[in-house]
Amino acid sequence: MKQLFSFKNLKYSACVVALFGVIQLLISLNIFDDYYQITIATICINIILAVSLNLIAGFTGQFSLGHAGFMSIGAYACALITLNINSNYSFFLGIFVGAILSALLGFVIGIPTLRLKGDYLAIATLGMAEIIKIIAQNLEFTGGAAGLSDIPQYTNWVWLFFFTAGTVVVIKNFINSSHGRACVSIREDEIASEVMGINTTKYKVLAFVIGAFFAGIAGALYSTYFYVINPGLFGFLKSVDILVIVVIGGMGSIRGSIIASILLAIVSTYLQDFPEIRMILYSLILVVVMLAREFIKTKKINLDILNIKKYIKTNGAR
Amino acid sequence: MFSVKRLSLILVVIMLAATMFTACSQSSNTNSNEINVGLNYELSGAGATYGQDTVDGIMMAIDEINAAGGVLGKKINPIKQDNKTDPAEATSITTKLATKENVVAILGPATSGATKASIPVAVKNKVPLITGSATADDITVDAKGVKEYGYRICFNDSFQGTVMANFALKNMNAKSAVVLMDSSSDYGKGLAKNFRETFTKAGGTIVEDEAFIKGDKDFSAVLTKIKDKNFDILLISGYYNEAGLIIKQAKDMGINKPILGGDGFDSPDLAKLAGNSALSNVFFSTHYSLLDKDATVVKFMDEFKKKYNKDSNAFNALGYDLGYFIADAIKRANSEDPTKIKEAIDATEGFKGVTGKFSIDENHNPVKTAVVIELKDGAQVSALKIEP
Amino acid sequence: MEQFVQQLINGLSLGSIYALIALGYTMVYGIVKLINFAHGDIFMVGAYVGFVSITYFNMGFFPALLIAMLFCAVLGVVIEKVAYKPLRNASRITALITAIGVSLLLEYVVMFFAKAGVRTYPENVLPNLEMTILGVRITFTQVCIFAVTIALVILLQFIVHKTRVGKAMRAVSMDKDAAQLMGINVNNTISVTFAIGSALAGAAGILVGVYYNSIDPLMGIIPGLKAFVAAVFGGIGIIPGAMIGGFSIGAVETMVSGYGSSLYKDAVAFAILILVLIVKPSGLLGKNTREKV
Amino acid sequence: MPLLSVKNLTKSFGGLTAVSNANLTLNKGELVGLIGPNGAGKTTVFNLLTGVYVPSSGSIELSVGDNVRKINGLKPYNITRLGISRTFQNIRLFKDLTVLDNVRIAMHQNVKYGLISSFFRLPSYYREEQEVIKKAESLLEIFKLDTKKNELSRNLPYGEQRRLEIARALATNPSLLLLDEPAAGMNPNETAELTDLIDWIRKEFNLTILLIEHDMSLVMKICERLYVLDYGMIIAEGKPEEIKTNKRVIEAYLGEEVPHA
Repeated sequence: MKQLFSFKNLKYSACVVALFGVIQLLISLNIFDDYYQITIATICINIILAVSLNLIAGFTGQFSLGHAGFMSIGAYACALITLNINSNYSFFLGIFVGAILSALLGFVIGIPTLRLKGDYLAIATLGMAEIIKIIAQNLEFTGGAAGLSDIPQYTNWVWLFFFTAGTVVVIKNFINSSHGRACVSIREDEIASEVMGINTTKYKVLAFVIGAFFAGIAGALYSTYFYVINPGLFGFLKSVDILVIVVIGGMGSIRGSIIASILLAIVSTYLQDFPEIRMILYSLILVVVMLAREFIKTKKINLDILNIKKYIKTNGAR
Repeated sequence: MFSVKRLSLILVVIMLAATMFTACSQSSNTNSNEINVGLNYELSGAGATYGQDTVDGIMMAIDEINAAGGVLGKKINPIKQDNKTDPAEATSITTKLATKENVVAILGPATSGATKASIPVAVKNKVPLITGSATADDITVDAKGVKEYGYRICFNDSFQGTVMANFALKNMNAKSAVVLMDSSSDYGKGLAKNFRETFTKAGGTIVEDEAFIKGDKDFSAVLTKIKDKNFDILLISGYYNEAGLIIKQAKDMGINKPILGGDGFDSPDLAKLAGNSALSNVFFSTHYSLLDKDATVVKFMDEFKKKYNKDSNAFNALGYDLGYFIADAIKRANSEDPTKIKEAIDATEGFKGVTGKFSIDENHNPVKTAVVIELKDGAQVSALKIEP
Repeated sequence: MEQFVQQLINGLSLGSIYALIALGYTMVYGIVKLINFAHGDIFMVGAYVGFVSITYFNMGFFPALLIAMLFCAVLGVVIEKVAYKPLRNASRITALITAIGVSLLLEYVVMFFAKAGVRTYPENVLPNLEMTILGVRITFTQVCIFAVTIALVILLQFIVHKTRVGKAMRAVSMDKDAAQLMGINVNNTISVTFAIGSALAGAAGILVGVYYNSIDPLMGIIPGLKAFVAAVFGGIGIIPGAMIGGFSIGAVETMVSGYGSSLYKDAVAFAILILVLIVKPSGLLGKNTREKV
Repeated sequence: MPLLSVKNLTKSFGGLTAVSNANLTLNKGELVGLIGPNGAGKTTVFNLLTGVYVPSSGSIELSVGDNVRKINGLKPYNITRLGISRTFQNIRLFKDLTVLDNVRIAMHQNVKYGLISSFFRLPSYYREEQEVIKKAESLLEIFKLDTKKNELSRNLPYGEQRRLEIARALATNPSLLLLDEPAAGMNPNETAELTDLIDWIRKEFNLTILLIEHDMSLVMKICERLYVLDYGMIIAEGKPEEIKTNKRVIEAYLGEEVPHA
């Protein structure tokens, strides 16, 4: 119990509360007007998506290209519930059901596909997300290609913050627990991990399920914020967008995912002012960032090599 | 560890500063000599074709208007934004246009999904939003009532679907139909749905219900399947991009049944894709006919060709009308107040555009005549007006 | 039966296109282990180059085909040198994201210059002939597509198995470092691979333009994805596998449209892919490799 | 009752038989060596014992408490839970994790708190995590790695990586420890140190150890019994002195590497 109130925890909690307070203040002073609030909503939803994908791809090392598929399950479930059940609790029911259904799907899909590795897993999850999209396109109750519209806007800044902070805290806690370490060990060396007593299948599926759960929440928030969802939104490119955030922020770095979500949202708002060449600039930035990151990284490796040389020099050759 | 923390802190500070900076810089760019009109369009992504085409039309109209002195003595300043065919992005852009750019009205988006996401924002900010091509029935009115600030100047799906079904039943004596729809667009699905309903209610049968998705190029499988079926007409519910290919492949395969469609067919590209020889016995509903020799239409087509070096299509024409439509509303409102402009739009009576003469009804839809055009060897040979 | 054969023919001509694109995917994957998502867009660029050559320079089909292949080969090499080479030792996911960036870049640069709308190839680039054998209709264009695909695959097999370059390619795909030690110029070999793969995609682009008569800047996304599915299906990195995969996906698609519901043709293709992966993760012709412990 | 008894163990990959009809018995507390020329199938035996490979035929029985459990066909993590742990010939640490994490991961099976506790850091999380850290640190102390507990394991020098791997294996709380060439790549000093360490942990942790090693000085010094494997078959078994003079063994090693003892 003592550790719960440790200095570090208190400091983090204080930061979170302060961040909420500052933004809340800016909103109530109308410095953050509607437009910034939409940007903030996008950021929050992207953070949830990126952090949950990071759990799967960055921490557990399972390369998934189908995260948008899970998001769509949450979005559709929550939209259908809020559209059809008129109650004060339908929003929470929607989020809950959306997240659970998404997690369930993660479980059902995870068990067979997680036997695959690397690129094969990526293409299988991509196929899975495409199948979900096509099914949503052709079902009557999901509104077909038009999707669902006039979804009541329940999501507001407070809920966005609550769920985003909640996602980050829960996933961070998970990573720093024995269960989370089991997941990370799979990324590091699957065979060694299994020999060290870890049921790798269970933990891969678990990471998948937890990731899907939070992607479902993100989808639910999306649908109850942006009024409209349709299958086209949850295609391959959406999965890629999420992956881009995770990779730019750094695989296995929650902080990185958060920062990348914010940065990309800001870049995107800047690019709005260049409507004709928006996508050209975006793709250029993407390529340049990836190349620059690698450039810096190799420089660092070079430095490490120098260090090793130095190390050998000072300790004598073996 | 420590340095990473410090770095992220610095980043956050920079970002906050950057955000503030944009907040300040943007509020200052209102120019009192110009009237800002927002263009919220699909310039990239799956709907880019429709967005870009509509914007071409709008820009041409606005250039003409400005060259003629503008409205209320001021130039119209189009503020163009790309919504990437993404409803969330469309919402963001609508908000930006309404709150940051001080626009008096927003034109667009072109696709129904993005439009549906934008209208609640327009309503919230009390800025009229007019779309030229979102055809879903529930764009302007749904179970909860009329969307206060949402308008369109194109047909809705149920109107066109009904028009084509009645045309098939009455003018062609069709008893059975094959429906081939674009299942990836709500236009395709909406049109097909309404056609199906009207057609079967009047005793017709749908022999086969098939679908394709945007971007498909090979329809031989589906066409082979329906080739030997017994039916009177084939409805292609989709845009010219795929319809042109379907018509070509169908005729190549020897399917000579009449082919019906909606205003999605209305593009010179249809003939290019299908080939003139294949474009016979094809009927589609649209806004205007080239046979009319209407002065506005002829002038528009000539000027458009001159300006963009290509033939105009329905999206260009609807965009062009959007430009004049909003200018007309501003003029009649005699004000730059969005609410006054909204009232002027409500009161639109007999607006004369390229796509016809229309008024705005209480459901914020245009009341205009549809024309069913028959194509023979790629050319329009007859036009039948159908009153709403 | 007649209909079945007709559908099979339809499937084969569609499959030829997938096969041509899949070959490039598989070669590049085989040698640098990169899912080159820009490959579908090189296919698109090929279609546009063909369009320009035929419409503005009044070239015939074969000169245009050559130009498109050449242009795409150069484009492929440039992309490799500029965007992928610096990432050769980076994590696979970094390279993948870069490939996606390049893909978007190609799409939107072409869209910027050519606009988003469709462009149409002139009619009669190839003679508009067709024949009917026992009620089954085959067009000259279909024959051409099939023939060009088969010819290119045979040529490719010849290059890979009978030439020095091909030997180098196989060596590099097995072990880059060892190949380097054996005196093989790894950089050149990789460039050649990109050039050949991209040229094949360019060929597919112009064939699509001629066959379907319609091209647009985003036309590469879906065929690219499906071709990749085809490559994995047949066993990625294996040339005959890509061809078999391409034809299979084409056939599955037409059969599902023809006998099931066209609504679900893509879903079925992906479902089969997932099933194949689960049953035989390395694809139809792939060899299962065991990790050494 | 032997701790481990292996009967007629066979493993073939396609046409190649890597291990054929091997019989092996380990008594509690023994330190047994498994030697043989390169490619004889020693590591395959380890892989079979730990469930990384599934045997083609034969049986592996492990006594767990008072029961005897058949463990062939079980998943590696189940076998680890029953008390077999191992190191790898080509060091397989979790390279991008800290030394402490490497050990903590191996203690996973002893952690009882559930997912909910880990999500919300309930008291059980803190209680058990603290225990895990304490145990892990004391283990690291034994291997003289406690000062480096926060370093990434990839940054450790080679010898320390080997030691860490043993520490990690011990963290699973095994009754049987399989060491795959623990002295590979070490200099004589390090090897001697390691030899003492292995001997010490055996007593301290009450272990039975099966050891693959090429370094005969180490093998001869600490092993009580040896099995010799050649072409997947056990060709000899006995005390080190006996093995040293065994004709078949010498033949097997001829042309390869004569045991220098």
